Amino acid sequence: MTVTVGVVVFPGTNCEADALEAVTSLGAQGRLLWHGESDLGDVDAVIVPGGFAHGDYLRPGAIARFSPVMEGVAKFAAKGGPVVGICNGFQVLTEAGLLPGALQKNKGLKFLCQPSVLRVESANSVLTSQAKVGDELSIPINHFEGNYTCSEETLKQLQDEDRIVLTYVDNPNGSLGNIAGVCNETRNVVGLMPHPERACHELLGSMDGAVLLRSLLAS
Amino acid sequence: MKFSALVDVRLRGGISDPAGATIERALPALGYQGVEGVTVGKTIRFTLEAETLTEAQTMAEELCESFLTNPVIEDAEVTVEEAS
Amino acid sequence: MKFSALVDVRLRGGISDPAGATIERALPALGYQGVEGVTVGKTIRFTLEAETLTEAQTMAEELCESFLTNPVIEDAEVTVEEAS
Amino acid sequence: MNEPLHRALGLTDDEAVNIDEILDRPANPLELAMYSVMWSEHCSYKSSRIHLKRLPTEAPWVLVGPGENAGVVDVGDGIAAAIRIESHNHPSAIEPYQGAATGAGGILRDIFTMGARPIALMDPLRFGPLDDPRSRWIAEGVVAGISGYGNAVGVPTVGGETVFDATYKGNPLVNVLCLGLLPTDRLVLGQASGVGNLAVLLGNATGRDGIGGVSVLASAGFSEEDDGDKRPSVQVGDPYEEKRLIEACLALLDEKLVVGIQDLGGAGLACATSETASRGGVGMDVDVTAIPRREPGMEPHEVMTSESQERMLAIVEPEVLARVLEICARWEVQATVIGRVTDGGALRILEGFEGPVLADIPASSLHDLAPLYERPLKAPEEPLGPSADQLAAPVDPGAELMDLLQDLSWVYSQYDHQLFLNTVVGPGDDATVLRLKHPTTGEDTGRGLALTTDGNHRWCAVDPRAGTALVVAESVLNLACVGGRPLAVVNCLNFGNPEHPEVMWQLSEAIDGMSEACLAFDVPVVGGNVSLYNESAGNDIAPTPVIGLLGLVDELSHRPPGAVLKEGHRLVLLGPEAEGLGGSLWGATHDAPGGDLPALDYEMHRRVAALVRQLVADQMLGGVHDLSSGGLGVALAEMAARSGVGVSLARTPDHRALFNEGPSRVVLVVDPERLTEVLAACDEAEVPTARIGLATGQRFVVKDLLDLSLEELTAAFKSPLPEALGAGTTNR
Ligand SMILES: Nc1ncnc2c1ncn2[C@@H]1O[C@H](COP(=O)(O)OP(=O)(O)O)[C@@H](O)[C@H]1O
Ligand SMILES: [Mg+2]
Repeated sequence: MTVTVGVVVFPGTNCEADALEAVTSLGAQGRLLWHGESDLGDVDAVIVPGGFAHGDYLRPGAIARFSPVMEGVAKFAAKGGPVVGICNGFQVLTEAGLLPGALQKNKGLKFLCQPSVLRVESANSVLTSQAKVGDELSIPINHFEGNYTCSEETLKQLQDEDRIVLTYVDNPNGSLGNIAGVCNETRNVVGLMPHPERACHELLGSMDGAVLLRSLLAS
Repeated sequence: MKFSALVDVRLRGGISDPAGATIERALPALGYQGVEGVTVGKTIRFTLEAETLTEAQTMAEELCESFLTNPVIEDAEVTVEEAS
Repeated sequence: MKFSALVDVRLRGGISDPAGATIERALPALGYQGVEGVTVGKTIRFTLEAETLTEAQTMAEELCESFLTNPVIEDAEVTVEEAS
Repeated sequence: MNEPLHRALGLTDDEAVNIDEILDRPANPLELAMYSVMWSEHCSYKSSRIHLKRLPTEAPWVLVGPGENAGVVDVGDGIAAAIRIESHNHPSAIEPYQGAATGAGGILRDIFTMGARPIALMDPLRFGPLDDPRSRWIAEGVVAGISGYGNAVGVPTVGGETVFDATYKGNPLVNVLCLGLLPTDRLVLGQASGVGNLAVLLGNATGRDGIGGVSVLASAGFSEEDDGDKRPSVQVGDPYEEKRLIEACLALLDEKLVVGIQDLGGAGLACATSETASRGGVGMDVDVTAIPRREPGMEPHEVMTSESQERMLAIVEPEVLARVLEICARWEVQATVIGRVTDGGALRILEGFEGPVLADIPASSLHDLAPLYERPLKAPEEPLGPSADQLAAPVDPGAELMDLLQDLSWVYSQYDHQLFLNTVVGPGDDATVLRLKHPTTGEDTGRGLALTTDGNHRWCAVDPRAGTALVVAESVLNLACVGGRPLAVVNCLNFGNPEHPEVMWQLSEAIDGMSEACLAFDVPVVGGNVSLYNESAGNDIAPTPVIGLLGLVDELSHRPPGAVLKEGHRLVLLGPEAEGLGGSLWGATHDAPGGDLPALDYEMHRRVAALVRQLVADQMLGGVHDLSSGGLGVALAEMAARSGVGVSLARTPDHRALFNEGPSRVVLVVDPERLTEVLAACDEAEVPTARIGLATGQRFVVKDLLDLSLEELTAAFKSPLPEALGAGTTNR
């Protein structure tokens, strides 16, 4: 049976077509979920993709988290449905309280679009189940606000509970603990700043993103 | 009645401030010595309708907490006064 | 002596403020009625070394005009006081 | 006595007389304001139009040539590409961030106006020297502005140029190119037709943005409140509004709901309403009170000439208005009926549709009757300066080579250059390569688009005609290095004050050089932009025509090799011998900007380009890079620094061989096992080759000339921008 992935679209989202292309190339079916509708319909997994929801005005994700679709996403997640927030999607999920922490401006105060190497820290999440701990994946980043920040207690909790799923090998943005991606307690909601959908095609220089998205489709 | 509100948002103590650090780094080359502890925050100003000052204050504070700031990284001070 | 400075930067009147306008448009959906004229500005705080308050004020103002803001689109208010 | 109003508005006495004759009565202030913005140099091209006519613009694949919002070419598989380049030089000099941001916004609207989805931006940038704090302020602001707007609007910036030179101090050049794709059968033109159809204004409310020129008409009080006479001229971009506008407009076009659509750019509503009407051979009634405003108290002339950003004018049939409004509401785009198409050709500005007539002018007169100037031309008498050929050989050629290096990744890493999953070769290489996918179905054609922008003010200062031809040739070779064949040129002509005969001569010569080269390479010019009055402190900038070249990669089954070295590979230099240093980068850094430019042999250049294209397509190369600014030395050093592999070069006669910029030359990096085959292909193509050395190790060595460690070379390449641009800036 083909897996159906719902891809959330807020006004200002711009990576929705890329997410669809990537999951389709991996054999799944994609469907766009308009931000104004809280009913997700029949989807097996949800991606909150990258972009600039509501222009990122005020703070990335600050307005988007109030969209009706986020009620649907929260319910879906509460029932154990796999949800992945990529880049702006990660920011939305932290603002919505589905993931801990916040994404601050990059340390160098510049937008960064460049290759990055990620280390898999935990294979126990919907996004990393098909990877091995210690694997290094080449997946590009593309953000201004990707500097992961949280309180010391939260960091400790994330560490103790093995919820840091991906770290940067060469921390490009100042993230606490080199964190590139984290998951929630039940491990079915994952947020990451790098863009796996940009690394799923030979012509684009890396296929490493497919490892992550395949995990999502298999979960 | 109309009130005007000012929300003064700053990064919480202990949270690194890349914008402030960048300014601070650049200053010596321009001939400004002795400038330190640069921090960058934001302000949000608006007017709102309410019956009383207390009501306006409560509303502005709630808006601030639920929406205008992210408590993980930001603190804010809310000032409300009758609009002129 | 040490002084602390606060630079309160706002877009000049008439200059469009997309961030403010977007926040304002979003508010009714969050259940906040009657909020208007939302504008977003920024603040820069720092300490500086100077001999006198006047010197500190002059220095902060110059810094503000030549570096921290672009007077073509931004207005700023500079407040300097002795650091505690 | 006060200055007459028309002069205050920037119209000459002759132009004012002309206007009164067109109207057959004295123009009122609102009408004068509209003529003044429409007949400005910026909108009317009054100094350049007679020269631009000499450009070759036709080819079987050209669907729309110059004159429309964008040029459009057929790229096969039912797909058309829309392309256009614009300058935003002057706004960027005053407010770099917003100047650049609104430049990007404006060029995007030109593209989706044609029914195309914008898929790529390019940003050829030129700034004053890095040791000037204000130039750094401008550079940082401009890059942040392109980044802030382009990334947020969701269109990748996939390439460009970055040049620092004293000629741009005080007058930066911020050019922006946009490429879009549309299904060939969806082409729409910016015209109104059908009497009774409605003109619907989409997007932002109108404020007093960019009305600098006509602010003399503003009533007192406005300028009292603050003395900011510059204030109204600064426009602020809102990429979020633009993103929604793009989606809404493309949705309207998908459902075939518009008869015509036009962006609002320079001269705002005055331009958009008159242009759509005159293109359609109709008239239009505009209710000025219907236009949504951002500020209270705006007067009709302000509303009609405002350059507020992120607005579009759609012409729709009344029956579909409801659906149009529905789609706009979904995307949270404000949509307001502001006008009606009429017959007779008059553009009337009304206070309420049934209210008093505030202006009544023949719509077409704002365009077709705009003045045309044949300004005097004169070749400069003084030579440009000494030639680098007369300079003594450098004592330390290694140090001089390192001085010429500049890694531009500080700039382009701030741009999303990967969105849409098309970018096979991104910024940093000779040209960009994008996968060509159908704009509505997403189907991959298996082919690619190649894109490059190039300019060289040093060459054009020495000889604007030959210099411009050399720039076109460089573009052609840049495309060849990624396997692309040229399809269409757009150009942005950045020049000084056209009232100076030397500047007009430069402009005219550059146009002739471009024509000559485009004919030689069989590539049509499908659009462009002219930016004049680029001067500061009384000095004109060096002539800077910028060429944007779009091409096709016929089979995109693998990534082109790129400008890299591979350990153990042989280095082969293709093309004619050259040694003159006239107009070279090395000469310029030694205050010797003059001399003679290297000669361009079109026949040879075509052979070299075709050969390289074929070698890339056949996957015969380990790396490839054409020689441009800084010559062989810089080309090899860039390749070494980027790939971490050193170079061992055979003996070269002297520094000339290293720094000369002769055209039609390319470095090939060849696997020794393939060498015979590659050399045979070169022989067959009748292209001269020289085996110059080996890619190997961790040193950069030119026998008897220089010997550098790869480490220091790499540092010299990587550090200049991050160091200079982190060093502090000032707007003074
Ligand atoms: N402002 C910019 N924006 C994006 N890419 C840029 C910019 N400036 C330079 N680049 C990229 O850097 C690379 C080197 O530029 P350049 O030296 O002009 O190349 P070439 O000499 O081959 O024409 C190109 O790939 C170009 O696209
Ligand atoms: Mg090149």
